[in-house]
Formats: sequence, C-alpha cells, structure tokens
Amino acid sequence: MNQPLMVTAAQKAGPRLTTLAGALILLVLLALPLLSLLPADSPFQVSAYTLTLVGKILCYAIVALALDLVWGYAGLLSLGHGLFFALGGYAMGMYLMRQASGDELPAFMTFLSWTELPWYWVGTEHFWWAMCLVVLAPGLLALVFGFFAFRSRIKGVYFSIMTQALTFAGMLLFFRNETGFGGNNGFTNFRSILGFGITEPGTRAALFFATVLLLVVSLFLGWRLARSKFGRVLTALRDAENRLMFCGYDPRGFKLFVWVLSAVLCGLAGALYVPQVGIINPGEMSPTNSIEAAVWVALGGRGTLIGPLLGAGVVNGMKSWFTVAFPEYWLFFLGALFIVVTLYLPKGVIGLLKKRADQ
Amino acid sequence: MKRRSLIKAFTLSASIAAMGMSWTLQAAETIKVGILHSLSGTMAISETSLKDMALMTIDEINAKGGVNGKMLEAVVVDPASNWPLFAEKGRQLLTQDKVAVVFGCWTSVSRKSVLPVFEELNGLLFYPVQYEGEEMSPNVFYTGAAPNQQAIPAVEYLMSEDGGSAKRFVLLGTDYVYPRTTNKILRAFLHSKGVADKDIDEVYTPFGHSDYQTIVSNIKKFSAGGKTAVISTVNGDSNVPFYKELANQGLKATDVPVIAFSVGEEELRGIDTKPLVGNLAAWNYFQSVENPVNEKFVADWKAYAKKHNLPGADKAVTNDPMEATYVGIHMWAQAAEKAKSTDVDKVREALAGQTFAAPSGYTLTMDKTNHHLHKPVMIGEIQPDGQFSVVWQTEGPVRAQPWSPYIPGNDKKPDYAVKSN
Amino acid sequence: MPTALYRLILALLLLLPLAANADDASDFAVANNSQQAQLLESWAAQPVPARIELINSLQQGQLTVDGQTKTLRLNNRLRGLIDTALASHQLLAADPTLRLSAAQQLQKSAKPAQLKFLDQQLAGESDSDVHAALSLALANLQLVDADPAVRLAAVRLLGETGEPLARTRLEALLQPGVETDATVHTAAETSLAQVKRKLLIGDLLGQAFSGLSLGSILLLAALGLAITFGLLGVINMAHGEMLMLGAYSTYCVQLLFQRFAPGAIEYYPLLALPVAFFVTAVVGMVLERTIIRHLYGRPLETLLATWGISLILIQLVRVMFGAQNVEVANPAWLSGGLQVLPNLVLPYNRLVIIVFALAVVFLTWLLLNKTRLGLNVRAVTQNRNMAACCGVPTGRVDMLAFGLGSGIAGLGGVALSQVGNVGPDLGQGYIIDSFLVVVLGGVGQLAGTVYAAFGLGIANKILEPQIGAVLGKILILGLIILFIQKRPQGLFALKGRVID
Amino acid sequence: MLEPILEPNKDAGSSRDAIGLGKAAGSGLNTRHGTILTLEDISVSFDGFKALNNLNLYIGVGELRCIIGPNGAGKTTMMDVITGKTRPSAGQAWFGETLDLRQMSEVQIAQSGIGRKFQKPTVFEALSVFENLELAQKTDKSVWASLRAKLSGEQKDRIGEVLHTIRLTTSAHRPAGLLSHGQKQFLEIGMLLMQDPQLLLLDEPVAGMTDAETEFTAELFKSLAGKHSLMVVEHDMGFVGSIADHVTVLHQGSVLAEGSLEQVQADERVIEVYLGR
Repeated sequence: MNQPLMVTAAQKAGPRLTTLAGALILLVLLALPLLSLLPADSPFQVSAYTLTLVGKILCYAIVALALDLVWGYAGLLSLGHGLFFALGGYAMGMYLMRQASGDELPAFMTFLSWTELPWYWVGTEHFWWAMCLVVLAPGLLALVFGFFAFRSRIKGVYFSIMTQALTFAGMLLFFRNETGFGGNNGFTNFRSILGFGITEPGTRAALFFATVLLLVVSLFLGWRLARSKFGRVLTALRDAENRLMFCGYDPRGFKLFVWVLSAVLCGLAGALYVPQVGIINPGEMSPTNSIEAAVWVALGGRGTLIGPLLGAGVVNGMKSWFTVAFPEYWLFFLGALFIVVTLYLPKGVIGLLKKRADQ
Repeated sequence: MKRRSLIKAFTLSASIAAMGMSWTLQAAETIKVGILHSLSGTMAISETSLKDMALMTIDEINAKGGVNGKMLEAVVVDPASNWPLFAEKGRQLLTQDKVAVVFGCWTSVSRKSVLPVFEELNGLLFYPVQYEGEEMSPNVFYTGAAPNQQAIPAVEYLMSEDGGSAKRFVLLGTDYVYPRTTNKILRAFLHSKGVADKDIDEVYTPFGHSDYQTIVSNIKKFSAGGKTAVISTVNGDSNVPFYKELANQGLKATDVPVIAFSVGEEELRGIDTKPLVGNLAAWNYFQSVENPVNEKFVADWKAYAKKHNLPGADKAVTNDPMEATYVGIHMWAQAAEKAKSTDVDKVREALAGQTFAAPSGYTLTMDKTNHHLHKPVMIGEIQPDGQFSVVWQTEGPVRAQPWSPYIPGNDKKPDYAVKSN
Repeated sequence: MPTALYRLILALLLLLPLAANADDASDFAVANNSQQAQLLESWAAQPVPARIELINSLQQGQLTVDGQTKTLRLNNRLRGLIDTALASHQLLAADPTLRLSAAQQLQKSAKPAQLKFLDQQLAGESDSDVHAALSLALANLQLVDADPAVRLAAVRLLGETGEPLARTRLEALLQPGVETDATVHTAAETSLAQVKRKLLIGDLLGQAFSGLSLGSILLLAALGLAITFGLLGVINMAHGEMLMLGAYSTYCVQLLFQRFAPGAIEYYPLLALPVAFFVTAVVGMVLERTIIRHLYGRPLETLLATWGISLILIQLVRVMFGAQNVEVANPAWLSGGLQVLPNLVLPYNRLVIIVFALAVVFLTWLLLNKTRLGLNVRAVTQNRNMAACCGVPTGRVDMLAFGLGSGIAGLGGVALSQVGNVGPDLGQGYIIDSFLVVVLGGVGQLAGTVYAAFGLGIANKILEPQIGAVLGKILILGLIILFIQKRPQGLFALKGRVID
Repeated sequence: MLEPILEPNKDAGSSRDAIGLGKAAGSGLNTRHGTILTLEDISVSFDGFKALNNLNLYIGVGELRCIIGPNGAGKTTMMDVITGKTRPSAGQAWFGETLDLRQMSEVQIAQSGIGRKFQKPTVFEALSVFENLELAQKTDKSVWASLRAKLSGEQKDRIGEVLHTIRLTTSAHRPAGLLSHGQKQFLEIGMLLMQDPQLLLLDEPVAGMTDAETEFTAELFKSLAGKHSLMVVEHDMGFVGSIADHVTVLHQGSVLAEGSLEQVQADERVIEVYLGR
C-alpha cells in the first residue's frame, strides 16, 4: 500500500489513554472466565461454549496481531501464517497426546504399529520442552525461510505466493500418516494438561486467562515496537526500501526480526488454541485459513494493532452466528466482506472511526 | 478512546449474541435434534445430501405423529468442513440448543473432533458413514460399515471364481487415515489368505490428486504379473480423474476390476459411467436393490428432492450413507418411544438390540453391545445408467468388528463401548 | 466384405444342424455361473461357426431361447470367457481383419485347451499378419510343450514382442527347475533381455508423455493468469473459478446438445470452446469494470478482493448446480487411446489437450504481438500514464486484457473437464500450481510460462514413480521455493537499469 | 558543524554478519593519495547494450564534480555502479584507496560513507519530516540499536539544524508524503546531510525547484564542497556553471571530455553531441 500509513491509534492516543483502554478491554475479558466458574443455574454463568468460543477468537486475534506486524508495518503480506500457528499447535498437541497416552505410545502410533517414538517426539512428555518447541518450531522455520527470502529480496506478491506454497507444502506433509503427526486426523481426545483435566472449568478458565495474558503482552510488545525507531524503520522499509538501504540500513535484518517475532507469536497462539478447541490437524495449514487471517487484518485496519484484533473478533463472531442462522449464505457474506473492505475501507474500520473522530 | 473499548465490548456481545440466536429458535412442545453436516467447504459435496435426507426422515416421523407425542424439530448447523468448528458446533448443539441427539459427521477427523465433546457432555451422536473402525464410544452409534462389513467381504469376492479369482492386489488410496487403516487390515487379511507381499502394491495420492497417468500405467505393469484387482479407497473428488484415466488407457474391468469403497450412486452422478461398466463397489445398500421398503424409500426421496427443488433433483439418487442416516434416525425414534424418554442413557439402553426393516431389504439390528449395526454386504457392478447391479451379497447381516482382529493388539480391546477418557 | 461374411455364416448355418445353436442357447440358459464358464471354455476349444451369433448376443448380455430374449446378469469372469470364446470363433471368419483382432485377443487370453484348435487354424491360415499374430498366441501356450524344439521356437518368438505378458511368461520359465533344456534356457534369457529392453523404451516414452500431458494442463490453467497477473499485475485469486466456470459451461453445452441435438453430441466440446471463452470473458470483464479496476497498482488488495470473488462464485455455483460433481462425458473421439507400443497407450483426450494447449499459446502470442489490442496491452502494461497520453483507451484495454485472460482460463476449463471432475471446488485445486507456474516462468513472460509449465509437469512425473505422489509434490514445492530464492524474477527475468 | 572526513568513526569495523544484525560500520576511509573515488575501465552491458563502456573517472577529496551528458549517456548507471546497485561486467571501482566497491553490498557502501540522492526524490512518505531525518542520521543502524534507540539531546539539535538549513522547520511533523516536489528534494538533501557521507552522489538535485531554491541549493553545495566530495549530475547548465569548478561530459557510456565548464563547452565533440549535426 503506498498511501501514507495512518499513525497507529496507540501513537495518536498516547500511552495513558491506551493503557486506560487496555484496562477496560481487559476487565471485560477477565470477567468471562470468572463468570464461567459460577454454578450453572446462576443467571450470570458463562457457558463453557461461550468461553471456548471467545478463547478461540482471542487466539485468532493474536494471529491477526502478528500478521499486522509483518503486513501493516513491514509490508510483507504473509499467506502462510497458518503454518506457524499450526506448528505451535502441534508442539502443544504432542505434549497433550503424551499426557493422554501415559507411558504407552499415542494411539495413532501403536496403530501404525510403530514400536518406539520417532526422534522428534523425544522429550515431548515434558511441558517445558513442549513450550520450547512451541517457540522453536515456528521460529526456526521462519528464520530459515525468511533468511533466504529476504536475502534474495523477495517481496510483495512473490513473497505472498511463496509463503502460500510453504504452508501448502506443510499441509501435504502433515496429511501423510507416515510423517508421524496422526495424518489428517491430527491430534484429538486430550485429557489433561499439567495434571489438570482438560475439561475442568478451572482449566478452561486458566487457559482463557493465559490467552488474554498473551494477547495483552503481544499487544504491548507490538505497541512498543511500533513506537520505537525500529517501527519507523519498518515503515520506511515498506515505502522505499532502496532509499533505506542508501541510508545505510540493512533491510534484511529488520525484516527477519519482525518476521520471526510474528511467527513465534502465531506459534504461541496456536499452542493456546489447541487445548481450548481440543483438536489440531493439517486443515489449520490450508492456504484458505491464512488468507482469511489477512482479511481480519484488512477489515480492522492495517498497521493499527488494535484494528486486526477488532477484525478477528468481528469476522469470527459473524462466522459463528451466520453458520447457524443462514448456513448457505456464509460464504457470500465472507466474500462480500473481502471485496467491500478492500474497495471502500482501505484503512479498515479503525480508519473509518478515525475519520469520524477527526471530523 | 471510549469508543474503541465500546467496540471491543460490542465484538464480544456480538459473539455472545451469536449463541443467543439459537434460543430464539426454541419452540415449546418439540424435541430438538441436531444435524451436524458441512454445507460449505470441501465436504459439502458429500454431506449436503445427508442433511436433506435427515430432514426428510424427520418430516416422515413427524407425519406419523412424532416421538412420544412430540414433534421433532431439526436444528441445522454448518461446520463448514472445518474440523475444530465441528467440535464447537457440537458443543453448541448440546449446551445451547439442548438437542436430544445429533446426526452428523462424514470424515473420521470430524467425528474424532466432536467425540470428546459428546463424551464430556454425555451427548448422543449417530454416525452414518463407513469408516476404519478402531473406535467404540458409548456416546456414538455407528450406522455405517466397519471394515469387516465392507472391505474384507469385497476382497473375498475378488478372490472367488466369480470375482475373477484375483491373485495380485493394488491397494490404491488417498493418503489419510481411512485408506491407510483399511489397507493395513486388508494386507493382514491377504497374508492370512497366503498372498505374498510381492503381490500386494500399496499406493497413496495426496488429497485432490488429479493426475493418475503414472499410477494407472503402473497398475498396468503390475497386472502383467498375474490376475490383478485394484482395491480403491480413493477419496471423493479424485475418483473422476482416476476412472477417466483407467478408461482412456484401455484398462477394462474384465482385465483389471476396480472395487471402490467410497464410490456410490452420488459420486457416479459426476462420472460418465459407460466406460466403467463392470467395475465394482462394495456397500451395505444400493439404490437398485429390489424390495418394497426400498421402492418407497427411493420414491419418497425423489419426491422430497422435487418438492424442495434440491439441485439436480431430476436425477436424485439414494446411496449407502443416506440409507444409514435414514435407518439411524428411525432407530433412535423407536428407541426413544421404547424408553418413553429422550434421556441419553435411557435411549442408549433402549437402542441395544433395536431392529428396523431397512431399505437394503434386511431387518437390521443394532448390536447389543458394540454400538454398530449388523449389516449385509453387497457387491455392485457399475451399470451404464450410473446405478449398480448387485452381483454378490452375504447371506444375511454381518456383525461389525470395530476392533479388527487383523490389527495386532485389538484382541485385548473390550467388545463393548467404553469412554475413551 | 461384411455382407460376404454374413452370406458365409448363413451358408454355414444351412449346412449345420440348426439345433446346435438352439441347444447351446438353452444349455447356457439353464446353467449356473460356473457351468456357464465351463460351457464357454469348451466352446472356445471347439468353435463352431453356427455359434458365433449366440456368442455375439451373449457379449451384449442378451440370450434368446426359443423366441424370447432375456438379459443376462454377467460378471467379469464370464465377460472375459465370452470374449475369448468369441475370439476363437472369429478365427473362423472370412474377414482377415476380424481374424487378426481375434488372434491378438487370444495372445492375451488363450487357454491350453485351445492349443489343438489354434494349431489347426495356424496351419490353415493364409493371411501373413494373422499368421504371425496367431503363431504368437500359440507360442504363449507352447512354452510348456513337451518338445524342446517347439519350446525353443516359442521362446524365440516371444523375444520379438514387447508384450508385458511375454516378460512374465519368460520369467516364469526361467524359475529354477522349470526349464530343463539348456539351449531353451539360454534362449529364454536372451529373449527376456530383448523384451525388457522394449518394455523399458515404452516406459520411458510413457513417462515423457505423461509429463508433457501434465505440463500442458498446467499451461492451460496458468496461461490466463500469466496475462492477468503478468500483464495487468492483478493477483487474480478467482482465476481458478474462471477455470471452473469454463468447465461448467462445457457441462451446460453438453446438456443442450443432449436435449436439442443428440445427433451431434459427439462434437459438443467444439461448441463448448467458444461458449466457455465467451462466458468467462464476460464474467471477467464485468468483474474488472466493477471491482478490479479500482485496485490497479495495489496487487495485494487485488489478491484479497479476488479471493472474495472466488468465494462468492464457488458458493453461487454450489447453489445453482449443487455441491456434487456434474457429469461431463468424453465424446467417442476423445475416449480411448492410441496403442503405440504393447505397453504404451496415449489417451486421445490427453493428446488433443497437448495440441490444444500449444494452439492456445500460439494464438495468445499472435494476439499480443501482432494485433492492435496486443500493442495497446503491452503499452499499458509498460507505462499506463504514457499510454493514456498517447490516446490509448487504457480503461477499455484493461477490460479487454482481463477478459482475454479470463477467457483463456475458460478454455482451460473446457480441457480440464475432459480429464478431471467438474465441481464447485475445481478451481481451488489449480490456483496454487498456476501461480507457481507464472512466478517460476517470470512474470509477463509467455515463453517463461510455457517452459515453467512443461518443466514442472515433467519434473513431477519423473519424481512421482521414485518417491510417490505425495512426497513428489512436496519436493517440487520445496524446489520452487529454493529456485525463486536464486532467481527472484523467475526463469525469464527482464534485465535493465533499475529504477525505483 | 560537519565532522572532518578523515576522523575515524567511533564504531568502525566493516565486517558484519550477513543479515546485518551486527554493528554498522562507518569506516575510517583511507584517502592517502587524495582521490576518494576511482573508476577504471568500468563496463556495464544489459543484454548486449553497453550502458557503460571503459569508463574512467577520478574524484578528489573535497572536490565538487559535475557530470553532464545527453540522455542515455550512462549517468544514472554510473551511479548505480558506485552505489552497488548494478555490478560492472568489467573494471575497477575503488572508494578511497582500500574499499573495493565491487565487493560491497549497497548497504555496506552506504555505511562506508557514500550517500545518494535519486533522480526522482524518494523520501519515506508515511513518516514525518522529522522522522525522515532521524532515520537518516549517522549512527549505529543495526537492528538491536534501532530497538533501543533513543534520541540524545545533541542529535535532536542536529536534526533541528538540518531542518533549519533545508527550511522545513515549520513542517517538521507533517508526513513527508504531503510535501511539494521541491520540498521533497530538499528533504532528501537534508537526509544526505544527516547521513554525513564523505561522498555525495546527487542525481538532478534541482529538478523542479524554483530559481530561488536552485540558487540556495547551489550555495549549499558550495558550502559542502571541501569538507565533502560531491558528484552532481545535472542538465541545468546554469546551475552547473554556478557551482562547478570541474565538469565531466559522458557520452555513450564513456568520458567524452573533462575540464572547466568553459573548456568543455568549447570542445568540438561536445557541441556535436549536444547539438548534433
């Protein structure tokens, strides 16, 4: 996008207001899990369904945020973030499977009549190692891919298509039973995490809290980045990469840093997503999902950090409602949304609101 | 700044309102039943017709006065071929809509995705599609075939004289769990029949694979080594290119018969069947079986399709999963009548040994313990008109073996349903 | 010639006791499956001209017993036996071509029981081709002959063929302890070597062909994109749906023919081409005017918008035609294949598509390089504003160019409908591959696209037998990603002074 | 206000890891023999067409050199070669005595002290004028540094000065995208000043400027010359005359004539090239 980037809401608003807003949002979110712990008969009780649904949406929101960092600021539209999300999820899933299967092999392996764990499963029974994988798997992949891509100055559309091919390849790979991740069934039927039953209301609430926490942290992180010189370099990079190079900045490092960071955030989101929805399978890597993530960001408003969260929330909220109310028309609506946003809301909802505010 | 927080709040309320929606649907004196089939996405191709079949069956039951004097009210949701969404929608049906029972799922992964939810909330799911077995949950009733109700009889037929007494086998499938498992079972079975590994060729293709040139020519090469049959667990969309390639490379059913486990009348609608005459499919029901129940069943379906002008209504066909759906819903209704309640535990009890005169022409029985139907197995030959003519069938219904004896370790598994956690 | 044949048969019928025929029919009618099988085998061993009619009708699944005809329920085994029996009866026919085909059929399916009969026929055979074919059919059976000399001859004969069957037969012969005679054994070895060589050639050619065929399909899928993406810089995610629409218009044309011109149904694809082109072109132009034209110079936005379009188109088709695949039949002249070698058949539909693909490329090239429109398009793509100043109606050019791209996709759709299935998701399967082809070929480079398409196709087909389809595809994707690292501009990069 | 060229930079060191995560280098440049830029027998060809043809060019320390020549003479290509954007197919390119430009990446070249202003003014349109200058500022430009970067008082002053010099103080906080063409030109020059390179390459700096602005630019360049070396490509002869002590005429990718403006303008071949026959 070559039109001037609207300075992030955060920057405009100034730290104090942002923290205030953050506090407000936080309050709403923190209320939910507490209410979910109320007895079922109480009128304020929030059902497990609501909690997991909102939890899921929050995970998506983190993905949107991560995507915004690379797309909104560095101008790199990734159509492969689903891959990083899924990798994080799979890492967590490995741990949960080991929890569920105890000392034996996970069911699907005994079933392939494998006698011992493949090397990459070693240590996954330990939560801490699983957490390391959650960060490392997406991080390293992003590092390697990014290193090559940025070294050979792949950008714009090429970059998007390459990332799409990447996640597509990943999906095919994970669909294979022999890859050792349960084929297209993926991982399901989790039982406990850190010894707590996965279906316990308490566990749910805790996972939800964790998600909210991650969201807040990554929001803060993004906000700090956006305000730092680093953020400005990214913006410069997006608009005039050559100029930046002749100013003596090496774009590769900057791109790589934000790219890997974004991938890791996705991984973490995936890790929180899996125990809440109770399944991870290669479908998460399908190019479609990643493209949908892009529209969350576009709808909310690129380079605004808050916007993407909004976008993720609205689209997914809509999805849950539409697919019940008028199943047949969901795709029409989603498609129309893509078009309308790109045509009439180049700066997304936030842009719209700002315009209103400015008038 | 306030505004932004408001928006955030709105987002939440929007998603909460989402659940709210369903309450408004609630009517007083009805029993709600959930229908959980993808109406969009890749699986819509197969699942949409099951949704319609379910609705038809429910109308039929209501026309007869419903269940325990109450009308059935269908709650249709669209999990959009998205597996996590299956779990979410399943939970919604059970907790928000408080449905008495859910009919749905096609792929194993979707079933596996909702399974924990149903076991957690003690829901009831009827699963109407043939699958790889290796599962037996107290909260699921499997009205489709287990491997021994489809795959193994099919191979026995191929090895029989009438089947062309095949000596070599190509196990061709899409690379996912159902084909892998089925082929694993078949390999073990073939071994037990004294077929050596060199006479078994196992080939897999990715989802949506559309170029079968190499594979077909390999089959040709392989078939030079002796009478060969192809056992295809190729998934939905890839079948058309596969069969077209077979026909065009001149591989006739008389030389190398292909028997498919996931090609039924519905799939044949999308294929020009003339070149395929003689190729086989193994199911527990074919539209072409001749008996009064089936004639009514088919007629009703055609009428229903016309009335609701479903796409392609003029050549609407019935197939095995549709029959399984039909049977499942009726059996549940009978059980609910018998239990005088729709309480899951009572109904589960009542379902054991429940019988129903099915369109397949047999009176099917729900097994007392293993939650699977006893089903007849039929081998059908593809006809020019896109129908199958039954060339072979078992004497009577076969009891399901969800835990296949051909998979090591299964002998220890109990023969009754136990929660997986 | 046929009339003569009939006359002959008639004459024979008069000579023979008419009963024979009727008896056979009634025998067959009363027999159960396995008895029927035995009957057929015995008939194959001692054919009688009078029976040919009966067997012919059996092959049609008809059986006439004293006047009334009833349809049989055949299975593959019986069908096979009927073919064999028919063949051995046809050896008695007067028409050499008929005899030849019969002999060839028998090469595959002759049973030892027929040995005697075939011997007689061979002795009496006048036509040289038939004689050769027949002796080959015989050779298959003579491998187990008591007389080493006969076996030797048979083995030598088999060596001449490139038949996959000959290979297995010879291998069976070479099993330790099977062939006692040393000379025959060595002869068998040499023959086997010969056969293997012939087979290898066939395999290699087959691989090359399937590579080309896949390439041509990728090419048709990607060509339209090469224009919309390469020339207009529009990331048309709805391109796959253009293919899909093309395929569906083929389907509709087919329906129309079935309804109104069942006689000419054979040629519906020919009419489908212009129709598909027109339909998709119009859809493309409408989209261009209404949506895409607002997005020039913002490729990533076009990506999102067109993705939305594709979602809508898919669902639209689902609602109109249903989620199931629809049936698009190959007309006779596109079904079956050309038998080049015993182990190499080139399906007609694929042959046609290869030619068609090249034709489309050529036409596109002409259009872009030899016409006013092409000139304008190239002008606009190189410098929009300048072109506008020179009075090029950029708006119209964009519209037409986009229409052209979509139209070509439509043509691709017609071709795809002949090899694959026609369903709402048809396009989804091709979109990623198409993009890779275009990117790999180098944007805006027709030649590049062609090379990339065929390159990918062949690479795919070379890898598949080695490591399987799944890993093959993954590996290809990986390789492309690496290649793009090396040559970000694709195979055919435009060099020049770099300006921001 | 500008540091002497030869003063070795604090964070010197020209070797950094490939992806540039390490420290930036502003190397102490060795210009013992008084030439800051040496181009010898440089040739560049695009698919057969020779954009540069055995070009030889030497620029002395503190010199202000003007390059003139008809379109397609290879002026911009030469700049591309110097800044590492285009690799010469043959020839030598040295920055100072020690730095081989052919071996260095664009970034390395920029960090070692060559600044470039594009023909078409390119600034970071989304950022404010102030931020543009801030980014250009001579400092450690590695990723880590940027993450921690905080503007020191003196840096702010420096930016202020430059803002003043290029007369954009008032619009310091407007997005650069909203500036006029001329203002953008100045902003880009300002960014060069912030970058404080030893050699400035300026591609048609006064295009689209008013006479006043042009005059002012001329003054500015003169003041820079001596402490910096400048290489100015310009068509505007008036401007060239007002600044240049030494002029090089390029034609078809090689040097046609060199000397004072009068000399070259007198030169037969130059007249021929410019006026044609």
